[in-house]
Amino acid sequence: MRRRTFLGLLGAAGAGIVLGKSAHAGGNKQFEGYPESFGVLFDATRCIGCRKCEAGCNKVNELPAPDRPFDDLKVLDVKRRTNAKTYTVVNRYDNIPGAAGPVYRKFQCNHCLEPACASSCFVRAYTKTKQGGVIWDSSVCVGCRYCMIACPFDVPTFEYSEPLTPRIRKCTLCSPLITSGKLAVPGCVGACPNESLVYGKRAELIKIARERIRMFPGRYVDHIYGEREVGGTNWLYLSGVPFKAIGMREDLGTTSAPELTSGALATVPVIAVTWPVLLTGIYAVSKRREKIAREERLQAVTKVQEEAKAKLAQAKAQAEADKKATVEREVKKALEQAAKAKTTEGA
Amino acid sequence: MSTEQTAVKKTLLTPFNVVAGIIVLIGVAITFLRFTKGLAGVTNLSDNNPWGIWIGFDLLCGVALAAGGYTTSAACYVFGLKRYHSAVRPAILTAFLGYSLVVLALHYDVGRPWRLPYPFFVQPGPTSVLFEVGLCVFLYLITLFIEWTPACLEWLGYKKARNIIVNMTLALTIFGVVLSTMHQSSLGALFLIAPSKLHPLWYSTYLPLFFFVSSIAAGLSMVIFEGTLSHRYMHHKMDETYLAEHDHVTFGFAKGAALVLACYFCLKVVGITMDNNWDYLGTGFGAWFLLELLGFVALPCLLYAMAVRERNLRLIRWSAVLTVLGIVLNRFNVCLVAFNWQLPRADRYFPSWMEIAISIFIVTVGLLVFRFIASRMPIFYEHPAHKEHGLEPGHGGQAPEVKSAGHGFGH
Amino acid sequence: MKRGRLLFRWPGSLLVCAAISIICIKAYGKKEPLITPESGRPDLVTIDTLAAFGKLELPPVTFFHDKHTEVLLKEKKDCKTCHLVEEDKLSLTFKRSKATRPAEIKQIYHSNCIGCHMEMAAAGKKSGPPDGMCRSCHNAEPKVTVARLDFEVNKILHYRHVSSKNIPSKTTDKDNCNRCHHVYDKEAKKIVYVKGKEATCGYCHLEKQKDDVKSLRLASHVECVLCHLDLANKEVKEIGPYVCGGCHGKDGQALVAKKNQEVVAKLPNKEIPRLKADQPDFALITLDPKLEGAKAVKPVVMNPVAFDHKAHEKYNDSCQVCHHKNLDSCQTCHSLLGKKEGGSVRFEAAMHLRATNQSCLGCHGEKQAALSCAGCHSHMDKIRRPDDATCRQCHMPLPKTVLQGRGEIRDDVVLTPKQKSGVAEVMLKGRNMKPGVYAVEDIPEKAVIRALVDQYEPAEMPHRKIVLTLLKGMKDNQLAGYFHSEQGTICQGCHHNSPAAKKPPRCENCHGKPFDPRQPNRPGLQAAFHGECMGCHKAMKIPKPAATACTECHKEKKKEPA
Amino acid sequence: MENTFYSLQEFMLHTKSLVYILMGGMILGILGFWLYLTGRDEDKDIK
Repeated sequence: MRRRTFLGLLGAAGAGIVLGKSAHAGGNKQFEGYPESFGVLFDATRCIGCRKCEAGCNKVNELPAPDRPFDDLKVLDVKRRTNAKTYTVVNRYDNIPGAAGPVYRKFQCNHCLEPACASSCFVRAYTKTKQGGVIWDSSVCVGCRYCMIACPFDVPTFEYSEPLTPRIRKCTLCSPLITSGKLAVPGCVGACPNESLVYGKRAELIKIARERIRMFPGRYVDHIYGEREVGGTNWLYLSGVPFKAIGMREDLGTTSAPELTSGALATVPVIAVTWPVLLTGIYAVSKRREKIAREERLQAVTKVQEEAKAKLAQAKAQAEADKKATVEREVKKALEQAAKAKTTEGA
Repeated sequence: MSTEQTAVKKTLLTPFNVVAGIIVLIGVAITFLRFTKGLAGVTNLSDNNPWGIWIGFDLLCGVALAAGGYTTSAACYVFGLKRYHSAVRPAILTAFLGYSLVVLALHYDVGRPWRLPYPFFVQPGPTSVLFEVGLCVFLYLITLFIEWTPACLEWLGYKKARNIIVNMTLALTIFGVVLSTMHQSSLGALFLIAPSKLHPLWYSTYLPLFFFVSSIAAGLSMVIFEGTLSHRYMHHKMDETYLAEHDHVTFGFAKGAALVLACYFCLKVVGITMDNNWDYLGTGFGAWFLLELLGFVALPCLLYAMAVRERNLRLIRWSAVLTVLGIVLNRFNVCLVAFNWQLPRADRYFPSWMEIAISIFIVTVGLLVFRFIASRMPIFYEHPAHKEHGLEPGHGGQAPEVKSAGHGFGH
Repeated sequence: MKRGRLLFRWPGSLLVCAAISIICIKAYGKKEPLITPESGRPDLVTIDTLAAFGKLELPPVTFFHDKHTEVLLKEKKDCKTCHLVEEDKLSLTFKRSKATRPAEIKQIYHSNCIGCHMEMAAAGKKSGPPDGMCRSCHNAEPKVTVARLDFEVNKILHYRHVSSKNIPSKTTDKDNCNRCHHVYDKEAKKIVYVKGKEATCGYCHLEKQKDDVKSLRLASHVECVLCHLDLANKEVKEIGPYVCGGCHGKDGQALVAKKNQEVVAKLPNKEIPRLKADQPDFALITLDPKLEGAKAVKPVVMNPVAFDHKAHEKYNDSCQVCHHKNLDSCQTCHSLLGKKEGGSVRFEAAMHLRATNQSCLGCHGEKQAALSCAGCHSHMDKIRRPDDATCRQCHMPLPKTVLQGRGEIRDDVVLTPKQKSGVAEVMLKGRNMKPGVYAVEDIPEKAVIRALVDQYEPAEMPHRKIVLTLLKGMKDNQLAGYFHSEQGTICQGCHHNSPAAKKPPRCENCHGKPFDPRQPNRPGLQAAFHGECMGCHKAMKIPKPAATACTECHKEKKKEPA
Repeated sequence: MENTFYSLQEFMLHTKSLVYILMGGMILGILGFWLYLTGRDEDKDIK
């Protein structure tokens, strides 16, 4: 599994363009998953609930020993789920209408064609291998547990009691062991005493399942669970009773995880490029309005000042005129008096 | 961080400090547990319920309530509502602290905290919504830090550095808004991938939109709310500009919040209609949903509106509180209550007391740091050294930013 | 104060709306029905006569028939209280002979029902709703549902009627068939009895009234109920039911069934005498060119099938099981290429179709679900073509005598039904109806399976015991006996996919490693073994050993001495 | 073979990587373009 730094990302993407990968991609917008990928077909009408698969899984994956031995079938009295110590469990479902006896169902990772865990992982710790298995890489996982939120089957489990190095634990379809040649088939399949589990190419398994439904009308519900659920899974199920009755959700729909988020992710770049433009625009507008306001204010001020000046000048002129007038009057008066005085001396 | 707290604590022995001290001590103790016993030791998390209140409250609510930062700065610098200027710094500071605390909280919740930078520096997973959230929060935290530094630099008296940063205000603000839009909405988008687990009433393809719009309301209300608190406890730290503008800010934001809430309400109703979830309203979850929608969206919206009309500050504050609670309730519902709604009661999640304690601890740390900074740096007042900007013709203290923005773009 | 009011008017009203909406929506939200299934009654009659004339003003009336008949009995009144008599028969409508104008009908109902109720009430007796309480009769959503079981006249019940001294023949004919069976004489435009033409009512009386042929419901009520009533009035002590519950109620049917069994118990070697429809004892199923009609195709030359009609009568409860439309021979509707009358089901399909229980193979296939058969037959896929030997077990070669020297039967060889019957009898006589099996000493007593010796001691399978148990399952089962008469057929339940032989091939020959992509449908050896054993035990509901009890078949491995 | 995508996941991984890089570039680009656009305004006060 290659690591990429953010720059590496750039490199890879760039390389992609150079290689014309995107050009090819332009050609294929329909995705059917890896054509040669393997899977497992589980047939609930054959499962006898012996828990051999659990034992087999535990053995090949070297998981810690269980609290109660695998041949203790009392365990089946309660519904269980996988946890950090177990990759798979079998549950028993009693008195189902239309069923002769109890029906058993194996629970483990379904290895989606479009894994929600992979789609949700922000460090790409999950990989969908060409062989079909969805595997997890401990070297990058941050432990955010978003994959557990995302998985529609509640598959990934977390080592909560690990203080510093908790790992995600889940079925790997034994991909590592099979690719490395340690195993021919997954541990659980190898351990199943009567081929309730069949390992093979997914395409083949679907054919087998269809054939079984055809050969034994009335034995099976006419549906292959996992053929289309959440975009298809590499683990397929056949059952004689409604899948709901054996604890499998029938309301998951056929939309795959990436499809669910692609829309939201697509808007991100839109915001990134439109917002700045929009906001700068708004800013500019508000600025402009403000400036105009300020200019108007300035004009008003100057106008007032001029008017004041004019008034002042006028007042000054007035004052001058008055002064002149008084002076003249005084002079006149003085002259008259002088004349009067002259006449009195002559008599 | 805690060292600082203890320092603060020693100096003055008010009841607040004592309580805070105790909380901090407990927090430290649990922190120790967390990193020795693992998550199992302190939380009620399980394989069915991988996310608890450390995500539901500390992350989702933390981010939503820290929205005050971008809303205020946007209002002031982008929409040119100058009179809000004095509210910007407190808002930025709270936002910055808020986000830092979110990151702090993540260190508790995440399995291997030291790997938090991995998505950006080691191996990015761009198909993940979480990657988008992480990236935005990461960048926005930096942005906020830069936006906040002027206060710090003024305090330390580095004039030049301060001015350089102030020059970039507009750019930073816009960048901040963009990032916020992205990650606020993406927090909602986180749950788009789990339609089978989230109750139909809360699940909608509009989730991102809901989260974004509600975050604006939350931000505005938070600013009002904090304003009230700081008024009570930091009054001595405030200058007359702040005090003078405070009421304008409150009324203006109240008006905004009312509008946004109205919009949010309509969107929610559209959401139900689009998915035709009416019949779910008849169920117990439906009642709960209606409570959230009517009691914590429609009601505060109306109260705001009336309070504004009647210029009633007290009512505004109460509406703010109600809104904030409403957002918290919504985030809780999406992340915890309505999530895994189909699981049998036995498998449902309820937080352990230690989880709650840690959340409280983190909030307390936030308060203490805020007080530490606000009581030293020019947050509620303008630094004397930079006062003159404030006296520029016309309008409050934003003039420097305006001019500087000018420079910033000028050449 | 004023301000406060002002403040809280809006949110107040909002909250009120919220409360109301929540409550309303809740009420709307819950959808569980008001009626519990056990509150069903067989005698619930919904009176909506006026619906025929247009929309009803009020919801139809729910009326409990038996409730009223009880009261009448108590009151020493009879059916005429409600039903008029026309041409010495009770009409099944209420208080009127022919359906008249709506207003009139309405009036009839209201005056008579309510009138009677009022009288009863006046007489101080418990009574139905009086005048003015419309809704208590016109009840939109009644608390009670109809629980009316269909009633079928089966062989034994038919026999009880035939043999009853209380139902004498109308004519000199000693058989009393004429009491019920009739046909419609087109010329005379009336129903007459024709001997030998007796058939099931359903052939003419269909679901709905057609022209003036009564609907099956009406016809049976007129014929049966009224007859029972007459007998009742004649104080005959053993009479058939005439209240709704008697035929359509659970208890009523139980009662009838019980009586039936008593009668059977009394019969000589518990055998119900055959119906007297002069049907053949044996039939030779061939294609009759005449019946192929105009476009007479040259019929396929195929060994005909000798059919033991008599035996099949014994196994089935009514003629309809095979003769679903009428009592004619199959070919009349199911011609070689199919006809419209026969739903264009070809002759071949009518005999071989497995999806239905009306064809030979279909019906025989259903029999394989029996526990004693399921062990092997649930394994066998249902789409495989049976081998020729199996075909020949029904399509037997004709005896030389019939072939008159020719090698095979030809379409120009046309035999009368009588001859056919004779031929069939000859053919069926010599048949071996016992399951064949190899001599006990040739059946290995134990089969030791060493496939898992690395984990367990070899598994010892009680081979012979198993075979004999299966054999016992077929005891006195003619069908099984005949089809397993070949030696080795029984072995093929497990030793499948290879011709029957005393020493069949070893399982390992075909079953090896699992998941061979070239043979995707073939299980590996281990799965083959487990599939056979566990599958069989599961199908035959044999609890022990449990499928998960490994050590009950594979003994714990002994520790090698160190 | 190497260059075809078999799952939508793969496809998005590729496209989204590109998009994220472009986004960064574009934001900076727009800023630059804005500066270029308003570089000659005499009145620096109005953007």
